[in-house]
Formats: sequence, C-alpha cells, structure tokens
Amino acid sequence: MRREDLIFEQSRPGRRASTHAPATIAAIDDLPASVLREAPPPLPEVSELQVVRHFTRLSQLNFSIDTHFYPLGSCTMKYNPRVSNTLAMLPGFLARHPLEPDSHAQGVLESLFDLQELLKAATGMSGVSLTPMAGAQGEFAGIAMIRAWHLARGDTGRTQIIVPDAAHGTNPATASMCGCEAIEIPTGPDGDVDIDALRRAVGPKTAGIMLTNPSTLGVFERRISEIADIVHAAGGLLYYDGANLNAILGRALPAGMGFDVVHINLHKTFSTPHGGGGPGAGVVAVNSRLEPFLPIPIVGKRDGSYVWLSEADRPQSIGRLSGFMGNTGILLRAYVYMRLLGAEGMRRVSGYATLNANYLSTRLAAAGFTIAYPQRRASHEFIISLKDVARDTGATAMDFAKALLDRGFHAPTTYFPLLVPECLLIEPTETETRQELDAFVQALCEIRDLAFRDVGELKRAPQTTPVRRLDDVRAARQLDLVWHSRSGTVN
Amino acid sequence: MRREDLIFEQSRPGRRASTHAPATIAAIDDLPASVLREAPPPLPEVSELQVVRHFTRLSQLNFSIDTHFYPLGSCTMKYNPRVSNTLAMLPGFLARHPLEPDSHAQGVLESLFDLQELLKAATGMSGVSLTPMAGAQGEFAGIAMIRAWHLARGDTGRTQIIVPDAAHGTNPATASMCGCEAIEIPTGPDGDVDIDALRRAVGPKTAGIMLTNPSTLGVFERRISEIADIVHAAGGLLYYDGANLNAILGRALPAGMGFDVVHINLHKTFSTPHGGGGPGAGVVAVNSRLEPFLPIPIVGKRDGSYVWLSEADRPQSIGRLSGFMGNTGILLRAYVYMRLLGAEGMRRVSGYATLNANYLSTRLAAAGFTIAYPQRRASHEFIISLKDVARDTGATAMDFAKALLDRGFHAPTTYFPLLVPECLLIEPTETETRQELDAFVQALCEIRDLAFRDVGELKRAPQTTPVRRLDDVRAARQLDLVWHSRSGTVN
Amino acid sequence: MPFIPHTDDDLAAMLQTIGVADIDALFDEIPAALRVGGLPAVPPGMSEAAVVRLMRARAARNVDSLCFLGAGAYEHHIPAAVWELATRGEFYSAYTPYQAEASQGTLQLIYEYQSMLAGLVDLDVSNASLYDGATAFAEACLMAVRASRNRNSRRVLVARYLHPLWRKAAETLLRGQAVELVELPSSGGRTDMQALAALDAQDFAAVCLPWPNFLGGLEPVDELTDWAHGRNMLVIAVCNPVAIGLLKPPGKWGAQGADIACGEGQPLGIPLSSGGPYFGFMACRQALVRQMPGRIVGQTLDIEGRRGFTLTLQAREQHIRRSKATSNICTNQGLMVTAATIHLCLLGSEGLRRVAAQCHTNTRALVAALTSLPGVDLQFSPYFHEAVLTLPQPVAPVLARLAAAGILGGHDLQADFPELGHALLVCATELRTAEDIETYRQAMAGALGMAVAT
Amino acid sequence: MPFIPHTDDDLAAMLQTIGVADIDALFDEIPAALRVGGLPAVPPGMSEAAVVRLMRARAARNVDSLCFLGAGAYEHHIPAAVWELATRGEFYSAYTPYQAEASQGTLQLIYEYQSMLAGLVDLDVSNASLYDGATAFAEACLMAVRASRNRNSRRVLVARYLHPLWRKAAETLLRGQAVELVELPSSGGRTDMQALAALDAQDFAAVCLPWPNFLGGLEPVDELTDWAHGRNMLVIAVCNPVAIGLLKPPGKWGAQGADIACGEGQPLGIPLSSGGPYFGFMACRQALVRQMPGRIVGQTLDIEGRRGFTLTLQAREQHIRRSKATSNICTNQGLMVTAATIHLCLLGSEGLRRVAAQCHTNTRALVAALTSLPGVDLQFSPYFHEAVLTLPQPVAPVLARLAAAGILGGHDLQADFPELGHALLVCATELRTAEDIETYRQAMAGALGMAVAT
Ligand SMILES: Cc1ncc(COP(=O)(O)O)c(C=O)c1O
Ligand SMILES: Cc1ncc(COP(=O)(O)O)c(C=O)c1O
Repeated sequence: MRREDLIFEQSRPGRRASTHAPATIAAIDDLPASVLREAPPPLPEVSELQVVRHFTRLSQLNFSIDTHFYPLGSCTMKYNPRVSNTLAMLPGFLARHPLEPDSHAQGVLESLFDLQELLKAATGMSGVSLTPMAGAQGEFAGIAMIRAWHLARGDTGRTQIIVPDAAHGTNPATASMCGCEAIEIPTGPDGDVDIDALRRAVGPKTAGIMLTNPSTLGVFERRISEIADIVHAAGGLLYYDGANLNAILGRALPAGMGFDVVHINLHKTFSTPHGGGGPGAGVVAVNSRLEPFLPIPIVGKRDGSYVWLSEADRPQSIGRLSGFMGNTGILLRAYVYMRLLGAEGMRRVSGYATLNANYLSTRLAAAGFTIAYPQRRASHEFIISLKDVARDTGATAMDFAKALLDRGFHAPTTYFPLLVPECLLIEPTETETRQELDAFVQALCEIRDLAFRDVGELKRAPQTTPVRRLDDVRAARQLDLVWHSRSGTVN
Repeated sequence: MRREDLIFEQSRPGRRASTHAPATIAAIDDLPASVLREAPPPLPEVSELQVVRHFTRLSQLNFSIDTHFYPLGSCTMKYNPRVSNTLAMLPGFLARHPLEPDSHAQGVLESLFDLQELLKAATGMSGVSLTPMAGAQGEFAGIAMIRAWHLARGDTGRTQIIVPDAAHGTNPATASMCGCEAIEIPTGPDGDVDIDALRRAVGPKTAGIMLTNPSTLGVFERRISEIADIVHAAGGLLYYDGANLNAILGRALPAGMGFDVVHINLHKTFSTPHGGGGPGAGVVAVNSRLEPFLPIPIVGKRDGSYVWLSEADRPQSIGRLSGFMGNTGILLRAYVYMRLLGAEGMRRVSGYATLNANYLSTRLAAAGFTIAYPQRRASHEFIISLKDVARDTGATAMDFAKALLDRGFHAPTTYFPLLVPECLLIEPTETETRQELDAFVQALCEIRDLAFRDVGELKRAPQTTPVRRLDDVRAARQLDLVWHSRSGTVN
Repeated sequence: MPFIPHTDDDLAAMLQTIGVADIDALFDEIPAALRVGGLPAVPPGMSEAAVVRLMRARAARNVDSLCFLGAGAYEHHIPAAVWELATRGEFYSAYTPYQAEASQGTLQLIYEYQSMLAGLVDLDVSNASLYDGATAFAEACLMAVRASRNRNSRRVLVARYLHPLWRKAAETLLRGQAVELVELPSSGGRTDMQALAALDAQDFAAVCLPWPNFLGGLEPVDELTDWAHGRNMLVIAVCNPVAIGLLKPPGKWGAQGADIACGEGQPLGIPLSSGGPYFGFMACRQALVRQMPGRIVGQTLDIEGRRGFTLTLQAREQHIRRSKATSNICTNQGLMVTAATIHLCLLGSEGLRRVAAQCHTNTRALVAALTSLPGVDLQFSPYFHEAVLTLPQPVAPVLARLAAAGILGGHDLQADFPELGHALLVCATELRTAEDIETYRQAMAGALGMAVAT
Repeated sequence: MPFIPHTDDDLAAMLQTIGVADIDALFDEIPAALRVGGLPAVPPGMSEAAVVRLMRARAARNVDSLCFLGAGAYEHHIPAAVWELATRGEFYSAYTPYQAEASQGTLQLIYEYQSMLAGLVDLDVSNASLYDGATAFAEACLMAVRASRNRNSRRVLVARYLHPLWRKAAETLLRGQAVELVELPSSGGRTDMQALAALDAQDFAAVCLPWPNFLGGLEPVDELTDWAHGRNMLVIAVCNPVAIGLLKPPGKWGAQGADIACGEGQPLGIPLSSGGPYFGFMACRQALVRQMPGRIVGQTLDIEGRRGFTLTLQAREQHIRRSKATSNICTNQGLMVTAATIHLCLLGSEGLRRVAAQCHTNTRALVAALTSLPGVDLQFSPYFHEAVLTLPQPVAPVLARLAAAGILGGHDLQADFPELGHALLVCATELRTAEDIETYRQAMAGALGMAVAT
C-alpha cells in the first residue's frame, strides 16, 4: 500500500463533497459581524471519494478483532456480534430525541428496563443504573454512592478507599475524583490480597475497598468473604470492579461475595465494541443499601408504561452523570448480546474463556515460559513474566509484543499489572479457536528462540507493520498534536 | 498479513455459528429415505468470528474504487455513492416479495416508474424496460426486439448483425445468442467505422448494426448519421451499446444519432457498484418502432397507482428475461444516483470524465507515450499502445499493468480492443482528482524508465501484491476449480 | 459538484494543458446537429438529505406483511454479518477480477463459493454465477443442446411443474437459437413415469427436473435420470439450494447422477428485494466444463510457488471467443455470490440442514392448521417446503382479503395450472412461528367467511 | 454455542492438556459457598432471527415525529458514508491503540480529528474525546481549578443559561472535589455585564460561557473573556461545534481568546439515539495541555524516520499517574470521534458554514411563522439556531397536543427557568423544509385552539 497522506495533505481549496450541505449559503443578516467567524475553519477540502478512500485505507492499517487474534489482558477482546450493531442502528432507534416524551420511546425504554433486570440477575444485586458511560464512570458512581451512604448516615469522616497494588489505574484515580484518598495495599505471593495489610489498613476513615475479582493478576481472590467481613466490620463498603465479570458469569455473583456495588464494563463482558477507544458503558448494580443513591435517570415502569425516573422520583440519587442518559446505543447492543446468549450462553462465556486461558497457560508453561502465579488456577486471563529471558538475552516484554505483531497477533497487555516485571497479561477470550491458541504458542516460542539466537534482529520488530517501532520519547518531547500546513495554506 | 487459508482449511467437524439456524433439527418423518440426502453437504464448519475475520481479511486483498485509482477502460470505475446502497437496502425495500400485490409495493413501483422516465430523457427514446440484468442481457433484448420487429413485418430473412471489429465481445456473442450471424466490419485508420466496408456489408439479410459511440477506441463516431442512413436505407435497425453513454450524457442523445434501441449499463454510467463482477443492470430504451416489443415486466400507471405490466398488457413483447423483474435493488441505486445528480450533474459527468481523459492523454502524449488515435479528441477514455516500448525493451502491456499494481494503481484494460497492439485502454472517470492523474502519469513514466533500465526487474512485478505473477496456463491446464480436502475429510 | 473533485484551479490548469477553452470544446467531434444543451426533462439535483427523505418515504409507502408466499423467492433469516461483510467497499466497489494479483480477495472467495456449491449439488464443478434462476435454467438448456449426444436435437423436455415464470423467461432466451421446451406428461402434481412411453425420446437433448417442483412436489428423479440417460439425454436438475441441504443432491440421482444442476441462489442469504438482484447457480460434471457459460475461477501458483487464484477457461467466454462463446454473459451477480458464500459459511452443513428441516416442518404445521378448516384440503403429498391446498372458493379474492389483513397467503395457481382448481401454493419458512401460523389460520377462516375458535 | 468455536474434540483435548475433568473443575478456586449453578432469572438464549424480530418490533414501537426540538441534541443530516466507514470492523472492533504500530489507522484518524477540532475552536491542542458534552464541561471545570492562577479557588462561574442538565451532571462530578459552580448574573436571556461588579471576582478559578447559550442567546463573550482574564480567571468556552462553523471561535474571544473549549460533539455526525453515545470534545491552549484529561495522540517518527502516530503525554493519565491523574477516564468515545472526523471531512469548512447558516435561517423562518400566530412572541434576540418563544398558555399541554399530532414542538423551559414564563425553546435544523415549518405553524395554531388559514 502507498503511504496514506494526511487528509489535510489531500485537500485543495474549493473542493467539496457537495451533496452534504445546502446548495447555497443562506445569508446571515441579523447578526452583528462581531459574533461571526472571520476565517473559515481549517477543515480539509476533499471529495467524497477521497474521504471514502482515505478512511477505508486507514482502517486497513489497524489490527482489530475482526482481523486478528487480540489477547489484550483485562480488555476482553472477543467477537462483537455484527447483529448487535445492526439492530442498535435501526432507524427507529437512532431517530430518538433524548427529550421526546416517554410515550414516543417505549421500544427503547422497554429494552433498557429488561437490560436492568438482566444485569440484576447477572450480579445478584437489587438495583441497577445504566447511565455510567464507561467503567471509570461506573467506578465514580460507585464510590460516590458509597460516600453518599456514609454521609446519609451522618458519618462524614470516611474518606479513604483501599485499593490493592494490582488494581487498574482507574481505581485510585476514581478515589481521587471522588475526593477520597487511595490507600494502596500489597498483594501476597500467591496473588491474593495481603489480608494482614488489609486489616492494618481499615479503620474509621475507611469508606470502602475496590476489588477486581478475579483480579488483574488473573486469579480468583479466594478469601473474598473474609475480606468482606473485615471491611464491613470496619464500617466500609465493598466495590466490585466488574472488568473481569466475564470470568465468573453464571458461576458466582458479586452480591454473594459480599460486594455492595459493582460496575460492569458492557464493552468487555457483554461484547459491545471497543471502537478504537470507546464508547463503552459502565453500568452499576447495587444492593438495597445503596439503591436510593443510584445515579439517574433509571427506567421504571408505571401503569404498564416505561418511564424515565429522575430527580423527583429519586431524591437521594447522587445525581446525573451525563447530559442525557449515557450511551444508550451501547446498552442496546449489550441487550441484544445478552438475549442471544441467554442464561446458558452466559455461563458458557466464563467457562470457555477460562478454558482457553488455562489451556494457553498450561501450554506456555510446558513450553518453558514463566507463569506469574504457577501454583494458581488461571481465571479468564493470566500473566507470563519474561524476566528470565530479559536477563539472559536482553529481550524485553516490549520486544516480544512487537514481534508478535509481525506474526499476525496483537500483543497482550504489557507491563501491567505493575508488580510483575516484564509481564504479558494474556486474555484469549472464549471466541478464539484452539488452533489460534496453538499458533500463538508457536509464535511466542519462535520469538523466544529468536531472542536467544539473534536479539538484535528481534529488536528490529515490527518489520511488517505500516510503520516500524515508533519513537515515543520524541512524541512526548517534541509535541506535535495537530497538523499545520507547512506553507501556511493548504496546498 | 499472514496467508489467508481457505475457509475449508479452517473448518473443524462439529463447529457451528449456532445463532443462525434452529436450535434443534426438526424430525423429517413424512419423507422416504430415498429422497433424502445421505451425507451432509461438505460446507465449512466454522464460527462466526472465523467467518467475519476470514472475509474481512479477504476483502483487504482486493483493489477497489474505495481503495485505489482503477482506470479500467470501458468499465467506468467511478465512485459509487454509499447512500445509494444504504437507501436501496432500507428494510422497506428489501422485504418486498416479488409476487406480493402491487398495492403493497407502491414505493418501489413509483421509483422504478420515475427511473423509466429519467432514462427516456437521458436517451431521447420513448420506451424503456428495466428488466435486463446486465449490459449483455440488454443487448440480447435489443437484438431480440429488432428480430421481432422484422418478423412482425413478415421479413424473415434478416439474420445478420453487423459489428465493428472494435466491438466488445458481448456484441457478436449476443448476435449468436439471438440466432443471428455476426458480420464484422473493420475500423478505419482514424478510429471511425470503415464506411465503405459498411456499405458493402449491408443488404437484405441485414437485421441491424451494433455500435458503441464513443467506441471502445475512445473516439466519437463522427459519421454516425451517415451510418444510420445507410443501415436504415438497407432495412436494418441500429443498436446503441450504451456502455459508454457516460461519455455523452447530456451532450448528445442516442435517439438523435438515429439509433432505434439502446442499452445502458447502469453499473457504469449511473454508478451502481460492480461488486467484484456484478450485479449490474442493462436497461433498454427504444423508439416508438420497437416499443411494443419491449421485454416485460414494465411499470405502468393506472388510476393513480403503479402497476406491473405483463403479458396481457404487452402482447407483442419479446417476453420475460428473468424469473421476476431483474435487478430491482440495482435499479433503486441508480435512481438514487440520478436524483442526486439531476440534469446538471449528469451533464457534468460527461464533461469531467472527458476532461480527465483528455488531460491524461495529453500529459501521456507529452511524456512520449504513443496515443492510439493522436489525431482524434479523446472521449471519456483513450488508448495508449506500448508497441514501441515492447519492441525496444521486451516489456509488454501486461508488464506495465503488473508494475502499476505495485505503485498503488489498478491497471487499465489490457489488450482490448484487439486491433491495437500492446494497448492499455484508460478510463479515469470524473471522480478522480487531477493529483491522482498526475501521480498515474508519473508511475507510467517510472515504469517505462525501468523497462529501459532493467526489464528483468520490471518483469518481476508485481512484488507487493498478496501473490506474485500467477501462472494462467497452469490454471487452465491443471484445472483446479473446487477444493477437495487432501485427506478426504475436513480436518 | 456532486462527486466531482475538480477545483476551479484544476479545471483551468487542465484545460490549458489540453489546449482548449472550456469543457464544451472537448465535444467538438460530435457533429453540431447531434449536440444537445442538456436534459430538460430531468429534474435538478438534490442534496443527499433530500434524497434520503424521499427514499425513506417511498420505503415506508410499501406495506409489510406476514409472508406465507414462496413460489420461487423465500423469506429466510439472513445473518447480519452477511451484508455487513459483502458491502465492504473492497468487495462492493471492485470490478470483475481481471488483474488477479490485485483481486485475490474476490477470486479466493469465488473459488470457495464454487467449492461449496459443487459440494452442495454433488457435482464436480461450478461457475461463478449467472443472472438468476430463470436464466441459469435457460443457459443450462442451451448448454445441454451444445453438449448433447443427441446431436441434432434442439428440443428439451421439462417437467410441467417447473416455475412458470422461469419457463417463460427461458422461452424468450431460447427462441433465438430455436431451442424448444417440451412438457413431460404429469399427474398427481408430478411427472407421470407411466406416460413417458408415449414420447419419442430420441429427439431430445435433455430433460429438466425441478427439485422440489413448483408445487413442492418431489419428482421421481432417480427413475427419470436413469430413463433419460438410457436415451442419451442429459439430465438438468433445477433445484432449491436450501432444500438440497436435506434432499438428495443431483449428483446422486439415479445410477449416474444428473449432469447439470442449476437454480436460484436467492434462498442463500439474498433479500427478497422485489425479485432481484438474485443469482443463478450452475454446476456440472467435469466433462462438460468447457460447455459451461459464465466465469470460472481456478487455483494456480505464482512465480514463487505460492497458491493463488485466477479466472480460467476464458476461451469459453465472449471476450475471447466472441460470436462462438458459450454465452454472451459478461457482468454476472458477483456481490450476491459474495453474500451467499458468507451465508453458507455461517450456516455450515448442519445449519443448512436445520433450516431446510424447519422450513418443511413449519410448512407441515401450516398445512395441518389450514386443512383443519372445513373445505380446505391438501392436494398432493409428499411435498417439501411448499404445498398445494384446495380452497372451497376461488383463490384470488381470498388472497386479497388476507392481504388486507396483513398476510401474504400464498400464490394463486389458477392462471398457470387451471387443472388444479382453486389451488393455493403455501409456504412457511423457518422464520414462521407457531403463532404466525395460528394468525394465518384465523385470518384464513375469516377470509373464507367462517367463524373459528381461537 | 453462540460465538464459541470449540468442538467436542477441542474441549476434550484441552481439558486433557490442562489436566481437569470438565470445565466446572476450572472454577475450583472459587469457594464452594460462593458458586452458583446458573442464572435462573435470565431467559434462555434466542436465535439471531428471533432477536432481530424482537428488536425490529421494539424499534417500530417508538414513534417518529417531525422534530423542532434541539436543547442539546440536534437532528442533522449524516452522510451515509460516515457510519458505513466508522463501523468497518477494523475501526469498530479495535481497542484503544496501545500498540501504535498495529493501530496507525485509529491513531492517524485521531491526529486528524485533533487537528480539525483545534482548528474549529481556534485553540492549540485537542484531546481524543471525553464521554459527552456534560462531562467535558465538568472536566473543563476541574482542569481550570487545577490550572488556575487563583490557586485557592475551587469555585467556577457559569452563565445561567448553560444547559441545565449539563449543570446537574457537572454538579455530581464536581461534588467529590468540592468544586462549586456559581451562577453569573443574567438579564434578557444572557449574562448581565453590568451586574458583574457585584461579584468578588478574585475568588473564582474560571468562567464558563456557553456559545450560543441554552436559549440560543449570544453571550457577550468578548467582554466576558477580557473581564475574566483581567481577574486571573481562565475562560472556558462551552460551544456547539456546528454553530462555530459560523460564529466567532473561542480562540478569538476578547483580546487573548478563551483558554479551554469544550462541548457536545453530537451535532458532528452522531445520531440522536436517545441521548448517546455522543462524545465530548475539549481543546485548550498549548500551555495547559499537561492539565488536560483524556487521551492525546502525537506525531513522531519510526526508526526509519517515517512519520507515525502514537498516544502521548500518557503521564497525565490514570494508567501511569494513578491517583494523581488528571482524570479517571480510560475508555472514551473513540468510535464517535471516528464518525465525527469523517463527517467533518465530508462537510469541509464551506459545508459546515452552510449547515450552520441554514440552521439559523430555518430557525428564523420558524420563529417568523410561529410568531405570526396571535399571542406567540419571540422573547430574545439576537439568537442563533435556537430561540425562545412565549406562548399565551402553559407550554406542557401544548407540546403534548403537538406530539400527538406528530410534532416535537420544542423544549419547555418552565421548570428550569421559571422567570421566562410560558417559554418554549424551538429549533429548526438544516433538515427542516418550508413545508415542515408550515406544518408546524398549522399544528401550533390547532394546539393553541386557533383556527388558521392554510
Ligand atoms: C480492571 C479494570 N478496571 C477498570 C477499567 C476501566 O474501564 P473503562 O475503560 O471502561 O473506563 C478497566 C478497563 O480497561 C479495567 O481493565
Ligand atoms: C462496450 C461494452 N459493451 C458491453 C458490455 C457488457 O456489459 P455487461 O458486462 O453489463 O454485460 C461491456 C462491459 O464490459 C462493455 O464495455
């Protein structure tokens, strides 16, 4: 493929995809010049064919689930059913103005109401709000609810959120967003939380704890009930980061583990697309304690019709999190997926995701790779550490990642969680075949062989991607964040 | 990209994309075993993700208008508006059963009726039938109508169809399909038909003549009126092969040139997609002489409603050409395109297509390439001959074609028309930018330089495509037209 | 200027390069008398937004119904992935794969299609498509006439209950070459083996057998195949590709199997869409491949020995053989084949079987429900996937009443097959539920003027 | 098994490799007391065909109307190419571009987006999106508090006529960090410059100015910007991205321009879709870039010196800086940005100007038509793209009557802004025709109980 120039570089003054705007420009004679724009915005001036060709070509530069195995740990890159998209994009769903009367949106509202019920069933919780727009916003909502609960009890001093060191960055960041302090506790050698450290950490300032279970270390926190007792006894509540809910779907319920609130990344467990960065949906589910505080709006049912419940109906709510209702179109996609799967299908998600992860981890262990927690059962994901290879050859986890790209695989998550050196966090998901997993094992073995044989060659990877290894330092030092035409004009 | 295995090679017995078929197999207990299949059909057994990934990857192996300049002469590879597709695929259009009552399909019928009217306007003809499913079927319909007209006059001896040597292969093949003899006449040195040869060819056996104008030599047949007089005087009729109608749209009318019948490839002039080989639509338009013979069905209007006219309404029709009505979905796409363009837009099609062709031909001539008809004005396409380069270097038109692929351009049509040696028939179309044309000139110059410098290297092209030059002889000699698993079973 | 990228600067520079004053000057070789100033009868162009609104309104003016109508076009489930993939620009906006190295996507796909289709009908080779079922049938007749060992015959036998519209289309297409269709004797909704003796069988090039036939009937294909082969005729199977997921494939008919199979590809993932675009399929025994019309893709090697795909046997085709080609077909129905290939992969053999079985079972349930009404009877059995009912009244007004009630009740056979009386052809694909069938039963009772228990 | 490719053989072989008897055994680390046998309240799975039928019926249960409602979400023309391209699998099913070399498509696109967006608001840099307009507004307030030279202030001034729902969402999001929104004095539908003197301006980190404001009003942005800058406040522009195709961009406000611009991206090619997914945009001056939340893409070189794109300034983000990050945002609205980028390319600067101008002109025509009815008056002018009308009756019942007549007549301002009386916010985008407006006028006359000449 030829280099794909920036669309700005393909622009010529006066060119237009003219069917998309009015044929003439309406005269604006009622407004003073002082409120009007002087120079037109510097948008590219291109034809429709140029646009189609440019973005079609750009798309081909991406790896994606639709083209590659993408075992990005913690991110759950599994097949996104095309029908979820097709149905969510039916004109009858797309045309809904968010402020139209409820009577006009019964088809949407019914679907969202059903989704709320399905999510209650999947978590064991008693209340759901669909409005958070991603996992991180679900976390925000959860911690805000915990705070509101404490405050409603008149307990104003609980400002600490306990977070294990393996936690995703959004957990401590969320604590800060909510005005809390994040208290980090260490992980024990077996991957479970260090219970003694937890005991030391809790106290009258404890608002709650955020846990991912299975954790981002790819193991199930076995002493979760004990943890719940400790935190509850100290007066705190438990937050379940549901990024890994796919690992236990239909096998265990966050409610059963003692959690008070959970967010679910629908774009992970319920297979809505990642879209190159979003949108997602980070719905929250709570037990009855926290129900009054759920963010609004929520879908209710009144006299056989579905209605949006808002401030008047939910006076204790932490409030709104978005201009309207959050990412409705994503919610519809998740709903379609859940209806396709049904109860059995959901249970199979956790079963086969775990099967694939354990198969891959067993095969990699047999091939001599270092599994981070070899004594543990892998959940839906697991970690290998390349520390030894790095020591012996100088090849890093990053080198392995880049070499995988050349072999037609997206890389696993690298250097996360932070506590495992030179790690790859590998999540194959249930939608990949055994044959694909075998090919992945073979690729990793080949790369390791290359590391020992010719690490210089390995460090030249990737060689088949549209660009070779990029200079990140330069990117951050010599900031170039927007295009400026060299000549000042576009030509 | 990794090699893309055949989907059969990715198959495993028992694997299924299970949401697409009933969850269980219904028992068939009323039919004797003798009518049932014994072994299941050998279809691939794959998951939905495998299917999506396979065909997404396969698609990326193609050049197409959406990714590349594609100056395939005579084929009119221009931008296919995406909206034509979106609208033709609205559920309200797709759900129409062809045998439902007319009352249920008024929205379709109205659109087709309007399209008939637009096509009359674009050709100057008085009757239109939309039913032919491609250009070749339009040709068939046209010659069948000419035959029917002669027969209706009781003139049974007219079995010859005159065809210039530059004609597209479908023209003589159509004559044969209609039971006629194709009489080939030569082209003069200036690219026009050899009028004297025509005079010699016509006679009492002449059913008609088939002409493309501008011809596939990329020049306008200037003596068309004289030709029409000669053929009409001899008792024959004139058939206009409308593959090049885009060259004269809004500038001249086939009817005005003396043609009695014309087919239009909607997939060329009216920009419906080529789909990797089809479907197209080869609508026919006729003057009043031939109107009674138009193929059915045709859309008529009765009491304010639109109706399908069939045998009863059109007793002299040559009959049906398809099971139902031809390629309705393609007709709707063309209709959308024509409404977007309107009268002015249509005229611009011919204007800018001709501008692009003449610009490219002028620039290539200036760069020293041999234009086949340098004394003539190019129409929307033109021919260069690489005979001299071939003589001097051994590089053929085929070598140039393959080398263009490496430079990110689809090749022009090669070795057609047959009368110009080592030729490239180049049709840039109106939707390409001047910058793209300039880049194409540069690529051809580079390739010629390479031919003189290192023809061996040139003959190694293409080097960047998913496969290198393919062995066509082997393909025809060692026929391998269907996949058979090596082991007899798929595994 | 819709879709035209030229700026004023471009235009000026290009005209200057060419050496003309304006675009009109480029048309100077068109004799002045032939030139027109524009297209006055064509309305002005519209914005995309306006066309969207127009066409949405048109789409909404159509009327959707609960469909029990088959008769050659069937409402099946089409997975969403099928058209999402088929309309990807790289498939949608490519031409026929003339430059093989730049079209491996389309070529490999066609090779896969040919393999699936040949496997489905159990014959050796398949082409890359023809226009539709009717034209595929006509081309098969022409092919048989060319290939037949009964050299002088231009006559082809056809079962009476072949799709009447296909018959009509074939007559148009065969007329020029003076190929004649002759009807086989029939009784009881299918070919009458007993009555065959009356035919002068030496005079025919081939026999065409629909499977199932237009009435849903199951022809005695094994006997007919052997009968025809015994008389030097070729056997052309005209089959529904979903049905043969379950029914005996043409390659297994009789002792030697049919010679050619053709049919309508619509049931394989193609929307109803007012009758098109669909696609015709055709497969045959290896020995006949050089008589087959249409494009064919073959596997070969590139100069590095890697597998690749290319158009092959082009010497059969019009662009090489011109007036001696096997057909004049050029553009075919490529995109439909793309969709059908994806569709077949998503179903797999088990899925296809299940769909076929469910269609049949649903049609049986429909027959049972409707024949529970007094005066409504089943005409023939066994049947597959479609069935003929006799109504106690003329069919047309009943269908009109059903249509007004939101139901496409089936196809009236009166005009084409008057011998069947008040005969209605019904069909329930895998998409019809038990409730749909009950809805129809009640509506039918109403349309017939009966009261019915709900 | 929907979406699971394992055959029985695969399963058996894999279990054997792992060394367990069955899948359930893989969950042996979950304490038995916590395990559940399934999800009894979840219904069984459905076939795709059944779900399609269900969701089509649901979509059909919604009611489409002629839309004169804006109030933060606008029905604009979206070219068909936008979503055809944006939903291509390679965009749709990719993750955040962590492996830059394998994600140049997404990364180059975001770089192009950042360039367009920064150009549109006339500021130096843009991020890659936030969740929506409301959260972008909240994040802008937090950013201003972090960046402000009035170090101790956690208070932010806001114009009264900012979207009331955004205000509410921001209050939720700012509460935790004890950032307070304080309303600017207003009169005549916009900020009252005269009344500013009463404020203790030293106490504020920033001022937020909607452009146009919720009522369609044009705030005195130049004066307010200079006033705020004179008091060490940052200026946050909250703008409609289509409107600033025509209106003065934030970067040109006052002497120095606004510091931060944010807003709702929905008008740039995003369907209404019940309120989401949309996307929030944010741009700022270069000096503030390290305080900006969200992903940012930068251009750099690869080891061969070729241009390439990568995520940059990640030290601001949660995955590096954890509790000290500029925000907790991780997943953003990437696909919406993909669509908006394509949309902006298809419009170009001239197209965007024309759309903005047409919206305004249509709204003026609408205002003229409705105020021709007795008792219907325009409350404020100038206005842009939206306008406030006074009705002679309470608004809610009138809107209900219009809705029943198929018209979304606008937004009732009574609850949020009681000072405006029977106030109705109306809007006519470029999609509304003269006939649409006339339809509304007649329906409004009817809804108000008037007879009207047609
Ligand atoms: C463990 C964990 N928690 C939280 C998040 C944040 O979710 P989101 O990206 O949807 O905001 C993620 C996503 O990457 C995650 O993996
Ligand atoms: C000049 C000419 N005539 C006829 C045809 C045949 O048209 P179709 O391919 O639509 O059957 C073509 C198409 O290639 C052509 O270029």
